[in-house]
Amino acid sequence: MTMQEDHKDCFVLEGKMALPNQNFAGRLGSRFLIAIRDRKKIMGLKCNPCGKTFVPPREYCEKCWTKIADNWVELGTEGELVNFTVVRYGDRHLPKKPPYILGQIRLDGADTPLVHIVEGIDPRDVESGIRVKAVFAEKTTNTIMDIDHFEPV
Amino acid sequence: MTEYFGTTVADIFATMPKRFKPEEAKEVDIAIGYEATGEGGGKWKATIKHGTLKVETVEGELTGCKTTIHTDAETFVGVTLGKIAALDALSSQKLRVAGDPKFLMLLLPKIFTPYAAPAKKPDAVTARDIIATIAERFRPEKAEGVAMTIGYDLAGEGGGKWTIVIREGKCAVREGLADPLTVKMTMEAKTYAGMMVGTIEAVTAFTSGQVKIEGDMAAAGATAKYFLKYVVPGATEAEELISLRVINSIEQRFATGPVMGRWFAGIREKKFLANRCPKCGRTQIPPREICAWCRVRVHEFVEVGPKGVVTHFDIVYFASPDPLTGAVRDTPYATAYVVFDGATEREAITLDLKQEDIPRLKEGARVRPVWAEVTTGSYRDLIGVELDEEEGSI
Amino acid sequence: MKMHAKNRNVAIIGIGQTSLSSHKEDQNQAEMVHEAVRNALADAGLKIGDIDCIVHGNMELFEMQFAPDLWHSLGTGAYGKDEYRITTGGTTGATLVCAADNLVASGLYDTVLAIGMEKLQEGNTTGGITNMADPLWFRNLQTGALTGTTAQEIIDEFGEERAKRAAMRYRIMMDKHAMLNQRAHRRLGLEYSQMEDLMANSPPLVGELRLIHMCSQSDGACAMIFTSEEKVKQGTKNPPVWMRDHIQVHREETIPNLFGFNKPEVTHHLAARKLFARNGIQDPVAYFDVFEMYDPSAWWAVDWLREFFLLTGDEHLRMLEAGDFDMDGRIPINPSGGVIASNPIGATAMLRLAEAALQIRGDAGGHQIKKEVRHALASGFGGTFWSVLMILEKELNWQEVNHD
Amino acid sequence: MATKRVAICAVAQHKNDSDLWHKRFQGMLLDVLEELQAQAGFTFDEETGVNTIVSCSDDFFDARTISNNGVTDVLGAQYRGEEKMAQEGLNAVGYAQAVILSGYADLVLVMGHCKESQSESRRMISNMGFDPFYGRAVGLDNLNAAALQARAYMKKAGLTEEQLAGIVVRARQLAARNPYANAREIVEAGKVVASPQLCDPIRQLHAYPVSDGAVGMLLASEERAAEFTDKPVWIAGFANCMDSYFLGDRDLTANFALKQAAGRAYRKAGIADPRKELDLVEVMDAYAYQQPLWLEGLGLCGDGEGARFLDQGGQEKYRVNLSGGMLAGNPVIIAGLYRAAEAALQLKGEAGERQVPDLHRAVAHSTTGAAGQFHSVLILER
Repeated sequence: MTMQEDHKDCFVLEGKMALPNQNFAGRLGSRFLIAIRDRKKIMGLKCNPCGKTFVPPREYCEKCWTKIADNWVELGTEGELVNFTVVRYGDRHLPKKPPYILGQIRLDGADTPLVHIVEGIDPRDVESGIRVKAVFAEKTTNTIMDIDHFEPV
Repeated sequence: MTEYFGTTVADIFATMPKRFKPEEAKEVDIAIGYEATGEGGGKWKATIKHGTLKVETVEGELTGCKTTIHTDAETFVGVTLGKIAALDALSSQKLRVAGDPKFLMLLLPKIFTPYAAPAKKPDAVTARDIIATIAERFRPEKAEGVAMTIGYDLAGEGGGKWTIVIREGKCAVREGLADPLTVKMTMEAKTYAGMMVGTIEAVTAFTSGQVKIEGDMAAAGATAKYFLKYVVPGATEAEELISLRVINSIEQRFATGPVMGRWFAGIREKKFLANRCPKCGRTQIPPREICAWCRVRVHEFVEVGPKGVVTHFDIVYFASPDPLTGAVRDTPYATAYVVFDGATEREAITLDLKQEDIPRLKEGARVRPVWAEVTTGSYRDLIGVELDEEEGSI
Repeated sequence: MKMHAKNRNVAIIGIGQTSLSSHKEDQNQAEMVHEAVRNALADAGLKIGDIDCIVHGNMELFEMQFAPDLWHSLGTGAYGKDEYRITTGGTTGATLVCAADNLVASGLYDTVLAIGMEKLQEGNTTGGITNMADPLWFRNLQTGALTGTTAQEIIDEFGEERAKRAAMRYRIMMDKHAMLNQRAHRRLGLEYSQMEDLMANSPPLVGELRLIHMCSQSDGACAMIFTSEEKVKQGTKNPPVWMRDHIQVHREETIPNLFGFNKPEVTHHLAARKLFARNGIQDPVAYFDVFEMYDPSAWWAVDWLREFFLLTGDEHLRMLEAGDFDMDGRIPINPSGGVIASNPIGATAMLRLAEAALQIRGDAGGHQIKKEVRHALASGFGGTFWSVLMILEKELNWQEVNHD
Repeated sequence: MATKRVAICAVAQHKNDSDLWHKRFQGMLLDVLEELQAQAGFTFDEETGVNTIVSCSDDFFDARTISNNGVTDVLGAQYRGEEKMAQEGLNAVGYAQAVILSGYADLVLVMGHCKESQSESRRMISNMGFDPFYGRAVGLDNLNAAALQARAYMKKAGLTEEQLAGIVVRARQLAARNPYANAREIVEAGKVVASPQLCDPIRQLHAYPVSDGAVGMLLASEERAAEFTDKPVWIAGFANCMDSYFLGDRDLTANFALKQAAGRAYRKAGIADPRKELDLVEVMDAYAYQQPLWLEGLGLCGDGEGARFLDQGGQEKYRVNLSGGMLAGNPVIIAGLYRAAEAALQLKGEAGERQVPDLHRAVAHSTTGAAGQFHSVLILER
């Protein structure tokens, strides 16, 4: 479109979209998060028919529709870094100052890798396949950030 | 006292000073009366001033209260515990507020932490059960270089004698008391279990002599940090359901475009510029790119007002909090639907009416704009309208 | 509007709801949605594999969840399936029904599961609604969906005493209906003897709109399963309920005109007039056996009964006063207790249709109306006076009217 | 009886721009509406005109609850039916097709808009697409999720930095001929390879630019299409598909959802072998690596063969993203709708300088969510 318009009256008003929220982890999510916060344990949920162990928690296996909400298994707090990126931009929603490593970590005993932050290694040296372990947060927030980060074993 | 939902009205008032948040109440100056009728009820008065709280029971009349809450004891407890929604109780008149109800809805949650019923006594848990979990609750990272033996001599049902050995980052539990021990603790098994599940305060138990400590007192005090807190298995009564409170905020750049831009250019000059549909002639205030009825682009601007007539109005008694600050404007306030002189029928604009004018506001009243001292070209330039009485047309 | 015969007929064969309440701390959003989905599948006797397509909707700024269907897929069962997310504010639940109807009728999908949800406890409802106003001018002036202008208009037209009694009679009637519905959120146990007290003492919100008149803020989800006539012929667990027709009417955003008094023709009236005309329904009060109406406040409800039933003068008040809208009246309104009792916004309009369908099936339980329900009407409301109206039938025997 | 086929009769695009600071989205949509009316001459008459509008916008990007509430008038939707597709806009075309096939309407206007420049950061918005406890908290957004996918895919397919640069260079060259594209400046491969890493391995120039835009289309039943165009483009098939939500549940390089969606769309269109039966492809390539990955998912080459496919001239053979694609800049909420618009223009023979001859059948693709959780596929034919 090639509408010619006069821009002389046009301007931009600065504003914001801001609303208060309260999010609920639910019973299942609370058990998972409290285990990390209070017991420093990472729990998975196992689907017996599929033979797969999932993390983060979910009520049922979406592949076979089996309810797995009670089938907790304890995972290791160590695992393998299977994939990663280096975050180099800075936005307000990011939990760390860039640059930092965001990785996919397959915990011992789990089939699905968990997305988390990897520290204690230079972004230039990181590679897939290294072993990492969870470092739990001193100051807890009731989210997955109660694991502060993972670091090489 | 009669319990509702396992709690008495008196419990709630007894914990009020503990739940009070003085830093949130610095600006507050209010006396709130409570009258809970029925079994277990009574009258209380809470006076909040200069960040202090005084709670007293009242015999006879409740006097000197700015806001008074009347309800039956059961509803009072239910609302306090969140078992009954406050809005529902208020709607059904089971809970009545004399004075401004916004204090109940907005002020109280701000200056008090919520009442939490104490967890049910997990009677089923014995000292033996708890000792059995010690090794798995051990935190080796906290006990680096620690070497000690702790003896427990726990008398009564569920009790026994155990030795906990911490050495080289490992922890083991053995039946019986080893010799020597770094420290030995003797008490009733019930007392130990109570301290571990949180129904008995440890400091009280020590100071009252319920716990006897022999050996290294300092070492005894340090042991707690080597272990994770004991959690009662299947303690559904006290189950914690996690929630996060956040304010999600994203900065925005709202474009005016040429049409709203022109409106703001007018506002800066204290003029109302409507745009007029070339087909039906209606004046759009504020102006829009198109006339929705005729589906034609609207180019022509006409000045309307600045005075106008109120066709409808809303007197608002229950302001909602500003989602950002939680601040609530004074009530009542009025929004008037104003048709400016020269505007077409029904093309009203909603504007705030000056608060002092509310008692005299009527449909058909004439109003004039109240402008900000400095106009910059935004909605903030127009404070609202006030009654235009010089023309005597009210 | 040019209407063709439907490409094929569409029936509702499964209905699932969660309980409706002010709080659901034990479920996250996906889990709450899943509860409704499980219930709908169980009601239909189907497995998730029998569903071809999912339609999801809510208002994302209440929960502040961007593209929420992506996360909620953990509850909807959308994995591996076609999925659409269609929203229209308060009318969302009704729009989802229209969309499911269209998708099945089109022949593109045989069996479609529609899900409306809201977890209002997770957000700030009034702030969220205020956020619909134009940021340049009106956002600082609006207070959610609260207004007293309709009350004032009814008072101006019919006198203060009669108007106030009508609104309160409607409100108490709704509570009496809600008391019969185990799933309803607000069940207050009001009696007609409390009328004077409530009229005088219920805390005022805006003008004569009092707290007691206004709808609740609820958490909840509703799921419904739609399928084709061909599939129905292969057998269904419950009797099918037929989607006969639907209509949507939107109107421009301008806040002064938002709440109803700028009325060349009220959208509800326009929707009803067109829908009834093209379906050959001359007398809607006589034709329909029940009406589940989206009633955000008692004042609006009283006003809108006139619009939806194309009544004039004080006919609607006379009917209300005579008990015609009661559970055992001529045309019962909201046996479920309506929106005033329960309002999880993205699900609310779908709940109207779900409740109407349960009435046709005779499965409404405690709030089932006594007489046989063969023809039902349901409405949705949202946006700046947007209207959706839907007709449900027990039998597949209506006459095609005004089609080419 | 209802219609058997649905036609796209008219297409209008607003030029994409990095910052249309001088326009409200209402103004952008009105330009599109007027352009559509000028092309097709339809009305909003109650008997014979448009009575149903399927809009597409997003509450987060518009920063307003019920985003379609702000645009009812400029959609022509006053006293008419309107539904908002709250997913990416290609789904609006798919849904509008269903509305016509159902018999409910014989004309549907599809109208989408988005101003990405309005908000502080589109990444902050996509962060809110993650659940609050496991995804949002760890800072996941659509960029860093894509970067995880990019690394996995580059490894699997052997995709090189040079090939990524080639994708960007080609996109810009093609965009230079598309007057509606946002990023139309030619770039050289060296500049792409040297552009700073944004989120490894995604570099600044591998990512689509922030864009503002609007698109509209008029769809009609087979019986009525001729009233509005003598070059109708027919919808032959549409399908979409949802993948698992958690990134860890997916093989990020497997294209599960896209293969499902494409398979279903091809079946509806009667396509047995897409490699033989498609003449033109428009994919939603928000990041350079996605172009070969999605081409694999569409079945134009085998799994893990995307990189080789580029070297063998696959892009030219299937006329991939002649518009410049999303890398030349479209807002994410309607990028697929732009894909459909471009494919339709090519089939109509109205694509101006970017027009190619001998087209019969085209595919338009879109994706939503992190690392392609959801995909949609539309098949158009002449």
